[in-house]
Amino acid sequence: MTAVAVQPSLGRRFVAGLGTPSGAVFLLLVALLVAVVVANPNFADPNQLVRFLARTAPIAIAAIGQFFVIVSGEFDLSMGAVIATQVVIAGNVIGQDEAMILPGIALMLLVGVVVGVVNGLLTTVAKVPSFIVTLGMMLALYGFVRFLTGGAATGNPVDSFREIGRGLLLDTIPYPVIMLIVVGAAAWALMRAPYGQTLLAVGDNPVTARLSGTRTVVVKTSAFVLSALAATVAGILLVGYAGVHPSIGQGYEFQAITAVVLGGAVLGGGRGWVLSAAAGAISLELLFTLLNIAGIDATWRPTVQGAIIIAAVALGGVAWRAARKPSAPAAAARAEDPDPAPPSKTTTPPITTTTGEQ
Amino acid sequence: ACSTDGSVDPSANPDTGTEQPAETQASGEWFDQAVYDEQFEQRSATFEGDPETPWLQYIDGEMTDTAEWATDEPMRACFANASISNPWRQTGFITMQQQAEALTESGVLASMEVRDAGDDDNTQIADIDYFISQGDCDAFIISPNSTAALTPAVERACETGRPVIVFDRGVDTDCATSFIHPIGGYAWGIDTAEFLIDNLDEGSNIVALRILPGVDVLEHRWAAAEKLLTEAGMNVEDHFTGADPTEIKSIITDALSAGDVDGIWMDAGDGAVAAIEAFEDAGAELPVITGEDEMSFLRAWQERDITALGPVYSNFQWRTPLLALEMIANGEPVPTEWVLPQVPVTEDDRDALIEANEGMPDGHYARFGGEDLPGFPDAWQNR
Amino acid sequence: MSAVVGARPVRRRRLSTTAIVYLVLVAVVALSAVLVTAAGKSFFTAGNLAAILTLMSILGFVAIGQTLVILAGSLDLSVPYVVSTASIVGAGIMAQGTAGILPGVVAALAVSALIGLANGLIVTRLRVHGFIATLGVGLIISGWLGTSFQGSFGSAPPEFRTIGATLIAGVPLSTIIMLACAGLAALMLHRTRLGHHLYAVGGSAQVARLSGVRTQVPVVVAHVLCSTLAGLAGLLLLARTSVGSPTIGSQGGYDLMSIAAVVLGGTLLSGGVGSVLGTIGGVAIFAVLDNVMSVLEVNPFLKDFIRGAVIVVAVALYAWRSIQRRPPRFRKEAGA
Amino acid sequence: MAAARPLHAPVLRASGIVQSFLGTTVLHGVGLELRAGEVHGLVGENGAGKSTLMKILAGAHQPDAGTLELDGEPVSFASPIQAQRAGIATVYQEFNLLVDRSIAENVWLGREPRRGPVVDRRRMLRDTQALLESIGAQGLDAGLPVRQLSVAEQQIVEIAKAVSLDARVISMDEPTAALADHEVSLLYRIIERLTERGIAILYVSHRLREIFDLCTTITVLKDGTHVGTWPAAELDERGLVRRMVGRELSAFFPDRPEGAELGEPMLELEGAGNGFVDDIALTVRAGEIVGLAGLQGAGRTELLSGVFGADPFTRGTMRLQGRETRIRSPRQAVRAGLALITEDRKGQGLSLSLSVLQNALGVVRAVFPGRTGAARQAAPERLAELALVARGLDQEVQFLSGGNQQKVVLARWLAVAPRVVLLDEPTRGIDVGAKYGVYEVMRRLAADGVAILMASSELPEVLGMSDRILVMRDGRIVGEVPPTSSEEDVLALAAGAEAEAAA
Ligand SMILES: Nc1ncnc2c1ncn2[C@@H]1O[C@H](COP(=O)(O)OP(=O)(O)OP(=O)(O)O)[C@@H](O)[C@H]1O
Ligand SMILES: Nc1ncnc2c1ncn2[C@@H]1O[C@H](COP(=O)(O)OP(=O)(O)OP(=O)(O)O)[C@@H](O)[C@H]1O
Ligand SMILES: [Mg+2]
Ligand SMILES: [Mg+2]
Repeated sequence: MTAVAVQPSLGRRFVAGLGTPSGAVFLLLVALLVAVVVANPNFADPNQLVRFLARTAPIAIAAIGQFFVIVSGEFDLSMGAVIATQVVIAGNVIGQDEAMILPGIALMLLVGVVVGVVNGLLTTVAKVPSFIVTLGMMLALYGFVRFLTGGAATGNPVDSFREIGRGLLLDTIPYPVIMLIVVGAAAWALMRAPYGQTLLAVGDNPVTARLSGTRTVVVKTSAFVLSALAATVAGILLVGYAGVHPSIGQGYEFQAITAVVLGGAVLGGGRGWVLSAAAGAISLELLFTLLNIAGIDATWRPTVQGAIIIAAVALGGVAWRAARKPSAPAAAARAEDPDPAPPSKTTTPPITTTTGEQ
Repeated sequence: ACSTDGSVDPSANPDTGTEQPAETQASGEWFDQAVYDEQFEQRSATFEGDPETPWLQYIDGEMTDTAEWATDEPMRACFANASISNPWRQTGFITMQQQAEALTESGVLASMEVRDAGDDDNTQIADIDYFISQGDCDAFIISPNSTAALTPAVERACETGRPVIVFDRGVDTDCATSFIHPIGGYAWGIDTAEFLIDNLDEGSNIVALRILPGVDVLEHRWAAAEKLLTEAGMNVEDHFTGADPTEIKSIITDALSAGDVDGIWMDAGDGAVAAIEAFEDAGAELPVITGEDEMSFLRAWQERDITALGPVYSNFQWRTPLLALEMIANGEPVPTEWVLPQVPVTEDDRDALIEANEGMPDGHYARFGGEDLPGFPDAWQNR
Repeated sequence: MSAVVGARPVRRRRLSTTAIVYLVLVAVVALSAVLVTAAGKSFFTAGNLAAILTLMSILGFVAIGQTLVILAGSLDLSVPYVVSTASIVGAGIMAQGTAGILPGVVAALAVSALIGLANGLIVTRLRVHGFIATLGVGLIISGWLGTSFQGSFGSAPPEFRTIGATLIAGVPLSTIIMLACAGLAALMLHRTRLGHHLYAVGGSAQVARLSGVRTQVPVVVAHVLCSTLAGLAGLLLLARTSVGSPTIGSQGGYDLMSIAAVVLGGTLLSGGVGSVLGTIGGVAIFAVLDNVMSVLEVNPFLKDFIRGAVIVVAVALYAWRSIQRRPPRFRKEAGA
Repeated sequence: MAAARPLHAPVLRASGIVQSFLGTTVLHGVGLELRAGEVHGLVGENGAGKSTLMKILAGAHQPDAGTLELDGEPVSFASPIQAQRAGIATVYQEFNLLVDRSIAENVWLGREPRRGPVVDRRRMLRDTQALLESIGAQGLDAGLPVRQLSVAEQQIVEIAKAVSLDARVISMDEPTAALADHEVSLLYRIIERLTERGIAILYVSHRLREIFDLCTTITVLKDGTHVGTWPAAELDERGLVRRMVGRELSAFFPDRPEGAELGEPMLELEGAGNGFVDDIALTVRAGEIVGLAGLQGAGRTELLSGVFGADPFTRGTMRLQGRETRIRSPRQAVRAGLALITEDRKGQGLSLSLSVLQNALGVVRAVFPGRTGAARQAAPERLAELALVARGLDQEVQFLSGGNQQKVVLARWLAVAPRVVLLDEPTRGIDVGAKYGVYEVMRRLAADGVAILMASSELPEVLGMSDRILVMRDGRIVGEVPPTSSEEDVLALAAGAEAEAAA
């Protein structure tokens, strides 16, 4: 006789899901979209929307990459430097030579893989905290690339390569949007696949994962590789969109982490939805657009961004703790709840324990 | 003699003399009528010296007597550089290194020790103090990271009694042997604003793309331009871009979605291509644009044949400090304030400049003035 | 009884991490001296040592504070903006002259402490991860700085500036103040309840709570002290530069550099283990490294590369030895 | 030791305590009275609410309803510190020690002695040393970091900490869970000293023998309700179990299957060893359950982790199903058909914030991703077979009680159909009913031809379940005894000559 309840219906799970921080970001996304459209009705034009999406694709893809690392319990601060590196490679290696496009892309992917593997192995095998590893990688990459190029990339790569970040499929849908959809779908599938679940398990408890036969070194390292590859894709899109410049990619790591956290993932690992990370990134861009439309000085932008992430994370935590309180009157009776549980490691609906007979 | 107070005679120090008691600046008020007027004049002033070597030209004025430093011995120069963190500085630094090499050949320089402060005031102060205390510098060259903060350190360098040459950005003291700089930011602002006003109708929409706030050299450019543009009845909105082309593109795209954009004003040229592309991607008519003598901008300008101007913050000024040292070694007087010419690139000389700089990377500056140095062109091409 | 507590193998006293940090420092100094001498210059001159010590002092202040915060299990990414804020506030008030020195110092430190309090309360009361909380607060302040101040602001009277330029027996006054702060911080950590509780909370907040420690207090205090120390760094920068600057903090990259120095000093990023003494060692390693790279005129871009590599390699070194291995019971490789 | 003492007035009285988590009430108006100098046993199945009640007394939880009285005065504790100040000390089920701090710092945490404004470190060390001596643990150096202590030593530090509070009431939540049988006697002596000082002890344990050895009064909880309180003398084991479980358990261990035949050797070790164990030779056959007995620290866990490749053997040979195999990582072990159920469920066995289903599929997904689909299909049924009690497959395992968590651990491993199962303390901290369930699973596996190697500190369990018993001491196997041996025989072997005197 089992006492295990059946899985709740899809609809109920959907509604329950929206209540979690990872689900709530989609509500935030919709709300911001509505606000932007109200403020600037032009924005509702599908053409505009799709262009906006194209513009946010690089950061959304970067956020997806960062998600894999964060959910495995680590940080990747080297993302922006990887993007900058790839941009420089695009300019210097591909340049104006169409024949170099494929070798160039291959080189960029290889560089991405190498960076990810080095980050991953230093974190897992050498046991250096990933914050430090990727900080070091960031310094080293920025320094090395600029050292090699004397700080200046040759120039924009050939236009046919830049089409990836600039062009439209059938004159309607920008390639970056397609790329975002493909990456998003792949990431979603990956998180549902055994690999993604194992990644979650490694983030939750690496010891358990190892004793379950998980190659934690391989799994975590591959998360770093995915992150570096996402940065590579973002770099390819950005160099297409905007051309070569040393400042491209700067700050992307913090932007991506912000997006992932806004998407309800928990720093420390084990929890979060990958598409929420992308939604977090898009929400952030929508917010900036809104500020712009509202005529707020761009210099205030960091302030708003700072306030938003603090509020989002705090509210996420509060919402979760409120859900844990038994019922309204009882909750009122102990306003001061010195709950020992760590802030936001947990995000599921309440449980009830049924008693089984033997 | 060094003066420590901030109230330096502004006319002696046009580009930076506006660093008045800083409280007034806090409000973002960068405009200074007197300096503006002076630079307005200097744009059409006559420059002493050979126009073939603009890096040696200067506007007639007070000279510093350098007889006390005359020497036949090669000099050990110590250069405290703010950074080489942007293409303009990189190009200039290459020119400077090439110049140093040439002067070493000719026996003027024994060595040039360089310290790079990595954009940090504190590091640069430490660098200067190190140069002073190690004591084996025959002359100091300083490219200050910021104006007010470096003033005390420059004063300490002056106190050693050796020649001190300050270039690019100034400091709030007139103790330096020579302060070398192009005419200045207001001149840039006047040139560009006049160009836009001449080429656009009243009431046109102009988007100004600015790198970042708070840098005097950049702020002066905009202060002058904004004044003229608004006076001429233009609709201007300005944005900070961090020089990031992604950001530039987004700003233009948003602006185009809200209405027409007729003109683009930039305080540096290296993002101009992204701005132009944003118009192309949106299928909008290309604007009248002011960029810089940066190669990517000049090339884009040539390719698309737009209406444009390339204002210049003369990159060749990086040669001048070392050449000033040569003059000092010879005991020749040097201009106390050495104002270099600053001639915008127009459609007329654009093509010639592009040809002269064939093979140079984007991020190179057309008026870099190093064509006669021994390493040309490899040193600039293979960075 | 003896079977319970007696059977354990003899516990070897191992070299402490701090000792290793200082060994690394000695090695770095020795190597630097050799390299500098090989380049035909001298390392152990008064001027050069003063340069290194000066370089240490600013990062030192920030890193001491960062140590406290990291030990308590949090993180502070807002320090660069606190540094700038303190320099702005101090310079604004001191612009009136000598009479403004004391009020300027007090106000700058008070504002810094308030920012720290905000950080601490967001971390403890709103239960936002220190990374996010201080990133957010840093962004908030940077927006304010960027909007309200452009270019330098205010000024420091000459009397105040002497702090930045005074040497006592060849040691910059700023370094002496920094070392005094380090001493006080170490004393606080090891000799006060607060210090013990700070370690406890960083080690395990749950354990600390169940032991009756008010877990929020050490975290808040650590954040307040960290910001106050960052404020001191800002004031010192004010003394050196003579004007307030809204970007002076971000110019130095004090957020990531201080964290790197703390970790280089052997403190665990996850909290609960480490020392101020180690951090000073870490800061010194950075300073010597930077100094020797400057003396050797290493390409500035290569400098960043080397810095990054050194951070990772050094921390890998500590991590390698601190992987907790139980002492083996059987050492021989052949079966008995 | 259970001799009746004169009853004093209650020191601490709890009544009508109601506590709920997440809308589920786990204590329904429970009451309890503690008297000075008594050892009060608190028993009940897993999830009955024992730990929760203790945490309420300790001020770690605030009850939704109910009152606490200390010496007849109503009190309420908003935090652990208030409870401690009031004289209630607690030794929690999970260790609450800072592993990177010294014993002394741990003992005095939150109340460091001061001289003037500074902490008096010397006095801290001296007092701790004296304290350790007073409870009979003179071998421990108060300055040692806790990380270097064995589990038993850590338990002593926990108790020292409680004693140092000068508490009038000390609650202990399964203090012996991590101790081997003979080490428990040290605890007995400590508890005796405490009761002599008039301290009331609330004692939670699943080991009924301890309850009868120590307690004067016994309170039984079941599903968060108070079943009753009796003088220990009025109860026997059978009766106590009936009150706990609500029915009579016919036997503690499932019967051995009649005339079952042992199969081929599945796991053979010869001269195997690493840094922690040496010269290990053993054989486990298909269908056989081999018990590993030994004192705390004898090296049983190390032996299992050596077999499983977590601490790979560096010498000797291992054969699996007759084929020589070298296992260098847990992954290889899993692929070779091994399973390891660890002694530390929360730290090593489960992903606590993942769901029941995610945990149940953890091993399959990690090692045989191709079989995930089938395993997912089979999961609900397998969990049902194990009689898992949970709200749903998407419930996070951290909210399950210990017994149910162990069932999820079993489900994880059964999903990959292992041929050799290594069990380390398979019933640590789980109640009699759940224990029986685990034993049944073991029997069923053996019947299916699985080889089982089980390390346990509970001698009755080893004797009751094993077909053969290997005894370890100091990292070596020192002998083999049949399941018909007495506990004393096993202990004598495990402890060597030294312990024989004690036994
Ligand atoms: N912090 C919590 N949040 C949610 N549920 C909890 C919490 N603590 C305990 N529970 C639930 O309360 C019930 C009682 O748990 P408790 O730990 O008191 O049982 P126990 O009698 O100590 O069991 P065991 O013998 O397994 O230790 C269990 O169902 C448990 O899942
Ligand atoms: N954290 C630790 N640090 C150092 N030595 C330890 C530690 N934990 C255990 N030991 C030592 O390692 C050896 C084996 O310990 P372990 O507790 O794993 O054995 P065991 O036989 O599995 O006992 P049990 O399963 O009852 O815990 C013992 O000598 C013990 O003292
Ligand atoms: Mg319990
Ligand atoms: Mg064990």
